[in-house]
Amino acid sequence: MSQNNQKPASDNLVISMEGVSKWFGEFQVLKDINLSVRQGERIVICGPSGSGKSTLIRCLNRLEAHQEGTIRVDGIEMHERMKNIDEVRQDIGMVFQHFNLFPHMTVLENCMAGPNWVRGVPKAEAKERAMAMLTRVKIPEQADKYPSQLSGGQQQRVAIARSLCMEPKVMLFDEPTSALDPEMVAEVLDTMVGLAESGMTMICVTHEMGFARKVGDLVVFMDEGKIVERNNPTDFFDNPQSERTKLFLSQILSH
Amino acid sequence: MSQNNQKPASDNLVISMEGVSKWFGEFQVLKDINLSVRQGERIVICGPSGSGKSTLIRCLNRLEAHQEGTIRVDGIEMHERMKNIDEVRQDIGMVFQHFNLFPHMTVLENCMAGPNWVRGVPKAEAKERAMAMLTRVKIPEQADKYPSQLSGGQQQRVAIARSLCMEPKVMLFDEPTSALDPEMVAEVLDTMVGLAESGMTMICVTHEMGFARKVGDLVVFMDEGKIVERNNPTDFFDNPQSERTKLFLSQILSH
Amino acid sequence: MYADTVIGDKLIRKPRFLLGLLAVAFIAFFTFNMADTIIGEFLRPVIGEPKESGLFGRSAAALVLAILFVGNLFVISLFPIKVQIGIVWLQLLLLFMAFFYSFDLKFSFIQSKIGFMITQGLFTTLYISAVSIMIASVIAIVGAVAKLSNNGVAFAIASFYTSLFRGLPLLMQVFLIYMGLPQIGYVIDAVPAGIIALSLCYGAYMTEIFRAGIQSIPRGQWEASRSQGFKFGLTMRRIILPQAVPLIIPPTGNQFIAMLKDSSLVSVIGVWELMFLARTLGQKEFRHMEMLITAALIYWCLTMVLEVIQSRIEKHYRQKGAR
Amino acid sequence: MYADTVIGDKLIRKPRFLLGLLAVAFIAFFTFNMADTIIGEFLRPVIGEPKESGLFGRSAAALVLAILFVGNLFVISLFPIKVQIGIVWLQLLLLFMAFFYSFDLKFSFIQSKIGFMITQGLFTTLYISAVSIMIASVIAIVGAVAKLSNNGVAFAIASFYTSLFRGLPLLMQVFLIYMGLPQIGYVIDAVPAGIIALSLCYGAYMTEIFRAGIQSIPRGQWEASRSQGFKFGLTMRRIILPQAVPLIIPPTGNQFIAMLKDSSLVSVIGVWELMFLARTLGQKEFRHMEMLITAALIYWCLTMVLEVIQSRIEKHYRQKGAR
Amino acid sequence: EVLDQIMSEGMLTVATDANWAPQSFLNDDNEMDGFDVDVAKEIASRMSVDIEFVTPDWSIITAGNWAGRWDISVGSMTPTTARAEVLSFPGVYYFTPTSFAVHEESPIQDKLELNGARICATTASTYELYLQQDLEIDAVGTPPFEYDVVPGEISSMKDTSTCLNDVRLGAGVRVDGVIGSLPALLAAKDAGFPIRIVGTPAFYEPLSVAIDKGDAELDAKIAEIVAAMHADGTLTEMSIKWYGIDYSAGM
Ligand SMILES: Nc1ncnc2c1ncn2[C@@H]1O[C@H](COP(=O)(O)OP(=O)(O)OP(=O)(O)O)[C@@H](O)[C@H]1O
Ligand SMILES: Nc1ncnc2c1ncn2[C@@H]1O[C@H](COP(=O)(O)OP(=O)(O)OP(=O)(O)O)[C@@H](O)[C@H]1O
Ligand SMILES: [Mg+2]
Ligand SMILES: [Mg+2]
Repeated sequence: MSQNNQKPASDNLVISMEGVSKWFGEFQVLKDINLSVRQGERIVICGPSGSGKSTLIRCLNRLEAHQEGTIRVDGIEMHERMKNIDEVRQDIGMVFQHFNLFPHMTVLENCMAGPNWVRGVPKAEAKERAMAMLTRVKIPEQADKYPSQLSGGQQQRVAIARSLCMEPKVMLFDEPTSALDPEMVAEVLDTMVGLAESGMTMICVTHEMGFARKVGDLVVFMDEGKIVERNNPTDFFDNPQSERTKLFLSQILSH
Repeated sequence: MSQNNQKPASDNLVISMEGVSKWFGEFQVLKDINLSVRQGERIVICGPSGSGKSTLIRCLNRLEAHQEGTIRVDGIEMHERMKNIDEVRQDIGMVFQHFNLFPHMTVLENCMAGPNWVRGVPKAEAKERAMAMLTRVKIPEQADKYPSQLSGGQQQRVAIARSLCMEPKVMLFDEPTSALDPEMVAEVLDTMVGLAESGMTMICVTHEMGFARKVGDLVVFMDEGKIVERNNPTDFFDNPQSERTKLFLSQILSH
Repeated sequence: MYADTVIGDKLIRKPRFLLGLLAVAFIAFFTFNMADTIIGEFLRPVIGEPKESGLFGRSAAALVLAILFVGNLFVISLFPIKVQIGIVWLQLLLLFMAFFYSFDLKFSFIQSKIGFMITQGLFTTLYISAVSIMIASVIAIVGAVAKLSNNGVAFAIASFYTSLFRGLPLLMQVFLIYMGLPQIGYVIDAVPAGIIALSLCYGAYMTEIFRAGIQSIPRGQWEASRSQGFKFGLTMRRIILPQAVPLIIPPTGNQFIAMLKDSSLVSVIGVWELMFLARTLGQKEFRHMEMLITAALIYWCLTMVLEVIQSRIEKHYRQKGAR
Repeated sequence: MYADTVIGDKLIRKPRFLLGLLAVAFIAFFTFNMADTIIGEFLRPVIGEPKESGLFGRSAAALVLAILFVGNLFVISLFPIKVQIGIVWLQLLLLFMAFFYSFDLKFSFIQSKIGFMITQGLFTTLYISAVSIMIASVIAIVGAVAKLSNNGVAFAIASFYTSLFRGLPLLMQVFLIYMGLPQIGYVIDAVPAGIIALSLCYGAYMTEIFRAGIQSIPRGQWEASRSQGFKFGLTMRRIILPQAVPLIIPPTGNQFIAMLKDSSLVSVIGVWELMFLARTLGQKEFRHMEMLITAALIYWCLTMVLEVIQSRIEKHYRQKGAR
Repeated sequence: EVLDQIMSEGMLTVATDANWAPQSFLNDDNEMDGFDVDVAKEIASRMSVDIEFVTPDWSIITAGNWAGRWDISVGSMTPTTARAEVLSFPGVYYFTPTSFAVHEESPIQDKLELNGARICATTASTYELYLQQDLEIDAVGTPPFEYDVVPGEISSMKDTSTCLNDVRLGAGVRVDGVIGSLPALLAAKDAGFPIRIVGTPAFYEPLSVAIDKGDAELDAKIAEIVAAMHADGTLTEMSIKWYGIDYSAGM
């Protein structure tokens, strides 16, 4: 992959958001978000439903346009007139909340497409890599099925494998374990821990607090479009600052 | 609503499955399933991804046809040539894993349709009931949006509200909290506990062990299409019998 | 469509439905006085001279027909579904042929002409249609993308194009191209003029079809594709269009089938295609009907071949794209 | 279509693209020797007598035109998008009108006939088309459901129907109904015969369109509806069809626009609709072109009105059904 | 029986073309007018009934089996034996000459120079049959003719006006000449088409009233009326009114 872009001023920042705001029509989804992520850092985003978590990470690869503030990925500013959006996106893997698999392609083809079509990896190698990733998420035997023939959890795992096949520099996960059973959750989280240890930069929207504690460098708590609190996991869970966070945590821990 | 159908032989059984098997082509998804649910009972189904949980509950309202064995709901056998499938289905609420909201109708209309169209509830009353249910799942303010404008968790809550509006006798939940944040999970589970206390019969596919412990009368563990273990929650969690269950539980409890 | 897991009782097995059907059939046959037809002849022993049998003969004939009709349906319903389809098709075909036969056609005349109609007429028709539909498809993809783009000039040109070429009668377009191009110095032959006119006209119709197909693919597919860094063209070609195919094929099939027949408009500029020959060959002896029916049957056969091809393609893509 | 959040640089602002465009335009205008046209007249001071200016005149004219063309595009691109669309439409319209004008038409003749064409011709055309498309839609829904059902007889009848009525040329159907029905004892008037033929023919085409639309709705929608106890008809009417509308509307719009013009086929049985009058009124004074162009413009205006209506309906349903 | 019906209803329904000036066309008041129309009106008035016109397509009229929708066709139809299998032709009411025309500036001066040239004709018309040397007209009183022009190539068009438009483009651009009925060619010339008639008429074709087959009474009645119209000069008068020449007698 291309060398990390080491802008002098950015101190190895892979992602930086400064004063980012976004509206859907009248409704402000994101309010003055500031966030920097250094290479290899693992950020966990949590917060109540509708607080703008998905929107935030979708802004990072510009699936959504923000209206105010600046977002930089790898030192490149994401804005309306940028030229190299496709290259930037190749380096940002994304696992969607709704999976968005390609229904007309088999599981294997879903995983091979990216490397083969845009990275120029030869078919045979792309296939090998895809099978390796599918094995990693424990569904190599489903390789020749179409997405519609899979259970919810299986689909989610394909979505993860598809992203990993692109060997991105940053991974964005939008609730990557929502459709999984606890066993599978554990396994997927293990996969993610493995990625984390290999130095991959990750931003993960999740409510798996175990994961946050284990691999998170920073936990960010959002509510109503604002970042309410950010802290390292230990402090976040054991010593939350804001009332809102305390309330949220009390809910999690109580059941 | 119509009186509970009290067949002498069924001992107030609302649902009974006897020797149910089902195949997708060559692949056997359900293997000789036996399960009886009495009125007011709460069953929790768990098990790894792809083990046939969704398929099982989809057989209960005959969204899927089974090939062997008998399924009875309210004493009525579910088979290919039954006459009153629509009446039976009206009494079985279902919350889908993928929500399946009607995209061309607002949230409110989604909730009003069932009572108004098939139960003959007048518009005004249906609306009132819908708003009550939406309030119960904490999204009354989204009533006039279309499903595509909602976040994942919001959509899931609409799906729950829509089912409840039909005031069914039995509720089938297919991972009803998968897209929710912990706070919301707590609230939705509270809603379900409330339903359980009001005597509603429920079958719930979920991995929320807290919920299983709190309200479940019976926990059923499935693997590879078979029911591997069934027990009351306390014994299930504290004293599992089969090796498979132990393995599964160890995964859950470890993170 | 969604095949339900519960099969209702077959209507045809319900005595009440059968009786109702019988009544409806009886009334229908009664209003169309069937005593004058061949049925009347068969019933001669019972009703006497058909022409003079009056109300009695009329109702007897209607009753016999109605019973035959319902009995037939009942018998058919006993067979497996594929056989059912086959039998019904065959019966309808025979009925239809009998209808043609009633026109009192001169078959020797048809026989003497059919060879030329196929070698000259059918060939020209197929050739013109196939070339035109291919050009039209290319125009349609470009047009659909332009109509969906946010480039003002492209949108304006594309929408002007669809509006104009859907708006003008095809005949007019053929004229304008055949007679208008010479005005600006280009004398063009009949066949190319016809192909240009057909391509432009159907391209406009198909632009709308492609647009609808492309628009129907959910946003999530675009996002998944673009977020992996697939460029616009790649996304369109490999992700969007293949999923749109099952939606695009049926109306496109419609257009191709319609074009087979619309290509007959180019006969006004003297291209000897199928319809032209049909209208021409019968002229001398006033045997228009013979020729028209022959042409119609040839068109019909062609259509059936196309329908089979269409359903194959559709099935292929639909299996893949099942959701 | 998916509107990306990144806007590429406008091509028209890139000097290289501009130069390329200029070259292409120059070559195009050069091949169509423009020196003989009015442009040549304007350039007379530079190139002398246009007819004799040879290669020099030809390239001068082409160059001037190419520069005008590219400059025009560049200027247009400076405006906001809505204005761009307006300007381009207007320019194309003028160009097209100029093309018509070049036919040297006698406008007084058009003026004297247009009233009758509209009151008699347009009215008949609209009336026949509107009635027919409504009947066709009803047939199409029934046909689509039958084609998707697992009832063998219904499927066979529906598929025979679509195959036959898409297969036979519309002209043939008009003949068969007009001349065939009398054979079995029913003498039918021209207008009803035309309406029946159009309805049956377009019903067959639209059956395919509706089928594709219904089939495209994901299984989950059926399941959600049926699992609430909604019966088949209710599900179809309230859940499936409304979602299928955005998919069905564009090809249906196509069909209606095509029908406006196909309804001219009923003129063979003596109905005085628009096209019939266009062909007839110009006959005596050899003013065919005048009449055809007038009819074409009337059709075009109608089409534009329909297009606006279509896009309104589509927008309405698409907003609702956004996923 | 058709005759009885006409008389009892007091209405004669006549099928004719509306596309065939000056025989029949829509005039400035958007009503049917022309030579055929006048003939039809005269027939009706001699039967002392009212008249009504319908304008079905040629192919529908010539298919026979009219099912009583209209009673007679006054549409300049050329009777031949083959056609008589389908319709009856009770009375020839005039003959039209068929001629050749070329572009004004064409070097061709006589029809014989058209031998081997590219000539435009209406598809499947008697003109085209003539060019194909396959014309047989066997009605009584038809003047004999010879095939003295053999074209090199026939350009077959839907109607004469399409041919005329091709001729207008210039001599030899698409075609060298056109064959058509003399009255139609003259009318076109009057309307400003740059054409010139060359040579004497190629042949004369008899044109008849037609009725559905199998009605001897009506046949006799029409034949009687047409004969009377010939005899008392009505047809001559009408022909002069519309064509300026008497075509009613032939030659
Ligand atoms: N296209 C849209 N138009 C209008 N409002 C929208 C749109 N998309 C999202 N929203 C609103 O923006 C808010 C944030 O949505 P988002 O999907 O980012 O929430 P989230 O934090 O990811 O929630 P969840 O945990 O439920 O997925 C929600 O209130 C939602 O209703
Ligand atoms: N239409 C189908 N055709 C073939 N196989 C199918 C089909 N639907 C489901 N399956 C297979 O059946 C098995 C059970 O699926 P099911 O959806 O019931 O699993 P599940 O227990 O609900 O899993 P999850 O927790 O991931 O939702 C899976 O292995 C799946 O691949
Ligand atoms: Mg989200
Ligand atoms: Mg499931």
